Amino acid sequence: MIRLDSLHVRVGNFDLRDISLEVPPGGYALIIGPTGSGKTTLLEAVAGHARLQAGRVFMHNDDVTGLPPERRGLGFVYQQYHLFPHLSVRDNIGYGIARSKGAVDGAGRAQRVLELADMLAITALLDRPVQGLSGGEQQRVALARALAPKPSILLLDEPFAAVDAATRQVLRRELRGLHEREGITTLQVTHDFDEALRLGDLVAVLSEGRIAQSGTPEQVFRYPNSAFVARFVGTGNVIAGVVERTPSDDRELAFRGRFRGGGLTLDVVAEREGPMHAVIRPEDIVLSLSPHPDSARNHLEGTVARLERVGPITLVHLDVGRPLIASVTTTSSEEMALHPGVRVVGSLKATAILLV
Amino acid sequence: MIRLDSLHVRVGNFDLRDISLEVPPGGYALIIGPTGSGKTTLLEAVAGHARLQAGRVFMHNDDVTGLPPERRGLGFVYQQYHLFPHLSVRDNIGYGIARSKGAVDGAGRAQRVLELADMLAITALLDRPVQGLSGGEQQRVALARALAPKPSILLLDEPFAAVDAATRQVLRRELRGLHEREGITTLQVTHDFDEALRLGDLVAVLSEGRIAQSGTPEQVFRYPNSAFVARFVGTGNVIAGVVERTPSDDRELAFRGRFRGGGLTLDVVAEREGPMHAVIRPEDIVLSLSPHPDSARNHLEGTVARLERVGPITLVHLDVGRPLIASVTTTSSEEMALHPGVRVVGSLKATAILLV
Amino acid sequence: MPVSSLWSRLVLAGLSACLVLFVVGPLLRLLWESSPQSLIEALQDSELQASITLTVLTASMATFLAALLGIPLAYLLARRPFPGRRIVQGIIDLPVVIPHPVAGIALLLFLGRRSPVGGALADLGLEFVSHVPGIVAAMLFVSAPILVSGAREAFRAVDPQLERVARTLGDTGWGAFRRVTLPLAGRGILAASILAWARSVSEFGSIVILTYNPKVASIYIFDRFTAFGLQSAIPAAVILLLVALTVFIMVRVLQPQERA
Amino acid sequence: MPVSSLWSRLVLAGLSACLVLFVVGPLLRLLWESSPQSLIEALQDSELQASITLTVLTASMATFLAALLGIPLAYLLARRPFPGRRIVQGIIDLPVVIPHPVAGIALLLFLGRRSPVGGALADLGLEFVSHVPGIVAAMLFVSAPILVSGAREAFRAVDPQLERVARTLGDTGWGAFRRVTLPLAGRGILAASILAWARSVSEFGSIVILTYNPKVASIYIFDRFTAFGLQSAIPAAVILLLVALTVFIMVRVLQPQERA
Repeated sequence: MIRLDSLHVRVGNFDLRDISLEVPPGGYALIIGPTGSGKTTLLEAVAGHARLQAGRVFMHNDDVTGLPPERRGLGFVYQQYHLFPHLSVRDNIGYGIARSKGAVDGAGRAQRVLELADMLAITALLDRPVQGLSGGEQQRVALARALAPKPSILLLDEPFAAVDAATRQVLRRELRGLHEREGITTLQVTHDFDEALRLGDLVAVLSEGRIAQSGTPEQVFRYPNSAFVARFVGTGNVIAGVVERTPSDDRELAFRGRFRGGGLTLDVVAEREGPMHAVIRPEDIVLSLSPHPDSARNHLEGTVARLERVGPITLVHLDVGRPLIASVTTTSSEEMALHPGVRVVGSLKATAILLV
Repeated sequence: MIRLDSLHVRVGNFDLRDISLEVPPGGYALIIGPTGSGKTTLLEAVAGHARLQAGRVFMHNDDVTGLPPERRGLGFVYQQYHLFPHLSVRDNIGYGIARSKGAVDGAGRAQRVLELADMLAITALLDRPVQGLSGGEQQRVALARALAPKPSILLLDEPFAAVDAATRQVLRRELRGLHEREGITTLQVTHDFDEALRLGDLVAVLSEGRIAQSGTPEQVFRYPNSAFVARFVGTGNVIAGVVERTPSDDRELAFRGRFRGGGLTLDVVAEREGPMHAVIRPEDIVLSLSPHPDSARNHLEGTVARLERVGPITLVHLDVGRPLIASVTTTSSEEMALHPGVRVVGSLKATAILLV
Repeated sequence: MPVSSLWSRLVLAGLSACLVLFVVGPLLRLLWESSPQSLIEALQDSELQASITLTVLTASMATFLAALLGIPLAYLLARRPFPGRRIVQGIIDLPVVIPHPVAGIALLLFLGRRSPVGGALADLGLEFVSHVPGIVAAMLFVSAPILVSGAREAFRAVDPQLERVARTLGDTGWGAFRRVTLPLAGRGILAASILAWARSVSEFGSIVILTYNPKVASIYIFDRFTAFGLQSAIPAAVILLLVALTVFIMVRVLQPQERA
Repeated sequence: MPVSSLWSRLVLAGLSACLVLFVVGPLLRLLWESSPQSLIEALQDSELQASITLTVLTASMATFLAALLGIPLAYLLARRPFPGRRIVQGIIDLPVVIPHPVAGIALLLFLGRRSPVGGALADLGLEFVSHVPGIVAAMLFVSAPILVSGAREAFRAVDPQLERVARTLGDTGWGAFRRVTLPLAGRGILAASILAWARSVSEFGSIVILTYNPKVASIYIFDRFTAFGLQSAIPAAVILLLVALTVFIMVRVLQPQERA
């Protein structure tokens, strides 16, 4: 378990403020945010490398705020791996074992190294120097090294940034499997929301040194609480505008209203009036070639500007006075013979429009 | 137009061999391949920075093989941008104009810089030094600088590698738009097949210094010609095995046969016998909760190992004796109440199995 | 921070402070010994004036030659892999480890009338031993490695890809060098030149053997010291120290801010 | 490659070759002047033997002190941002630009009996002027900057993140330094120490002022030269040159392979 309690960290003239977060025992949490949002600084604060201005860090209910990194019992995998260049793969992996609390003898150490090498499929590399290793191999060695002293907490700083896409997928799968087998509480940093969707139980979106939103990846993706989060996690179309109450419908907590913005007027269900952003997920827009009656409250007429096929899904870039992205299965796209210039109608339920 | 004719380039002890490729005028071609496959070396050979062991380079039907880079009339955007650190944004963009063939006067040069800055939305940065720019801003300046002398050919080396995912999407869209407006023949290098799917008219997959396959992104994705390409572009499940002819069906070019491998036996349509790989796209596997008769020839029983939700699609990791990935819409996944442990049947048409 | 590190920090800081004090102490002490009056008086001494003028001129000449020959070499060493590069690099760094009187003797043998090189040059009217060119030669010998290694590092600090970029933008190889690499390496090369100039001014051991007269400043100080004793050498020593300090501060200002 | 670049390459190579020949010529000439016999004879001269022994011992002592005080300072300069770091860095580099006789005079003033520091040390029985400790002090003054800057660069070349990694693996700060940073910086520090040792051996201008007798090798050579002329100084000069070359080759072998 990791609990961060109102952390405030200053590095140079960058501040990380009001960071509170709890990762349950055995949980897998991801911190995501754009470059410069303070993700790495946050990990370093958890590891004990960065000095806290305020706040406390708990691990398994122990307050470790004042402890140096070596007494926090955690493993840290750095973005650039940082293998020890003067040691072989074997000695890199074994480095932390000799210094771990339940001091292990030479045989026990060798045993643990072999066990990890086997688990991560790097047994053949053990006697190699670390210089010639590929990105994926280095990644595995760094992971084995961090896991060797059996830490109860694992910190990962963009562990897949330096490997190519194909290797990344394999490693991601392995890491998730490893996490489940070893039951380590894991905190990972990434700038890629896809990774959060695939890996995490819990995600916190960092923006300019503060947590903009946290929750399960699903929650954050479906119900972003701000235009920033919606854009960052790629929920879909984000339109700035104003919500007005429909005169006939009032006195209720949620009311039917009208959203005007980006050249569009949309029927919405709102909880308050005033300037807001409308977030529309591409898959909530139903496309048809001609207007026909259905239960959806909003019908947007426009033309197809461009098609973007991403595997089984096709993103349809619409021009409805402003750009709007809808998604359909590639099969439907082919059946409807969509191509640039075709006029279509996008239908959208009032309840599918998220106002933030 | 760019035409490469049997290039052979040697850098250190790495060889790039038999590279033949033609990008039509105004076309957008992508070279993809894993790290170390020689992508950057290929671009440098096209630019004239690398010495050729053999082969010829043509641009617009002119043989430029013997010309130095400055006389090839091309723009090159480097992976790390490499802006000139001693010049302002304005002078970086203007650098190439003064030296371009149709020598422009000072006013014409200033005009062109403004035009490009406007197009790429960096007018506000013109008088800034390049040091404080963000990755995305540097990317735009590098692009403007390369475009300023109006090259007829643009070379891009992983132009989106150093920016975060959100910026990458915006830049990708802009670059494609720019390409269409300016009609420049473009050759881009990437390690990300997604990028090829979104941007390219033509894609060439590079493996260990040779072109493993080239064609439209669709072709390569749907019909990879080898297990390497199938794995690299992420077509889907790749299974090694052996094809046998079904005794009853022979004397034809394509015959019904049987593929055995990875613990599975599949009905296939093959063109030859012997050791091959079966490539199965996740979306070609139809999942149902109980076996029921349909026209598909292959029915694989197994259990759901894990669900991986990627936006509107859910990848279902199956265990059918060996791991197999199927994809369904998230809606279907919810309707079927898929979760780890559920027993399912995957149906698969014989014609949907690609043998390579 | 753990408690133990406080103790280790004190030890580190203490040892370091000893060294800093040992370097700065003698210099402060020397400055302390002089008064503005004594410096002004010393500066009016025509012999000291002549020796300072001679030092400045010969050091400038040596630096010019070192730059003319050394900047091309530095560029080759930084950028072009050629056979024997490591050997050339080694040769050019050699003078740093050669005892100064040994360098003087070697130069005396090489440039003296009896050597083929020295003889040929003497026939052209260029005499080294006990002449001003001897001073320049000695200074060049000891200062060239400083200029070359500084300029080499300055060139290395410029990303070679930038020249390639310039070429795809229409520059020839020379144009790319002149408009990109040279401006970017300029400050570093200037700093290295100033350092080489200072090294020339500071040289003593080889000049004393090659050309005792006319006297450069360091020889003048040594001469005063041996002929008239410590006190009589102090004002000139302070003046030379001040020159060295000025140059040093200039170099520091020119050099790029250090990494943290 | 365009044709123009061939011409520019020739100019570059020609200028560079001049400088390389100017450095290597005098040294070859000096080696040429000696014969194995003359060297063996010279080595049997007890005075030369004594001066070489003295040189080796004092240079080793100076290097030991420079390492003891300088390695901690180098680590602080490379790794810990402390107030005034740039000034300390400047002070430690100063001796490079100070004319050697000026350094000698400054040390004489600082360590002489009449100065507070020198007086106090003399009362403890440590006399510098015209004594062996004076040689060590002069050598330390000129060689410490070389050791510090070499060791500083060696520390800088070690990624500081590696120490952080070691600490997350259970090492204390000192443990991480000892098991990671020191092994990785070791070769660079050793090379810097050897270079500092060579610089100590090469020193002449400040020692000649501080401690003429007993004579270190460079003073012995100078003494022979002034008293008996060039020929009589050559064998000792060759021996010292060979020592310098040996050291130099050792340093080259130790230093990490250069970047291309």
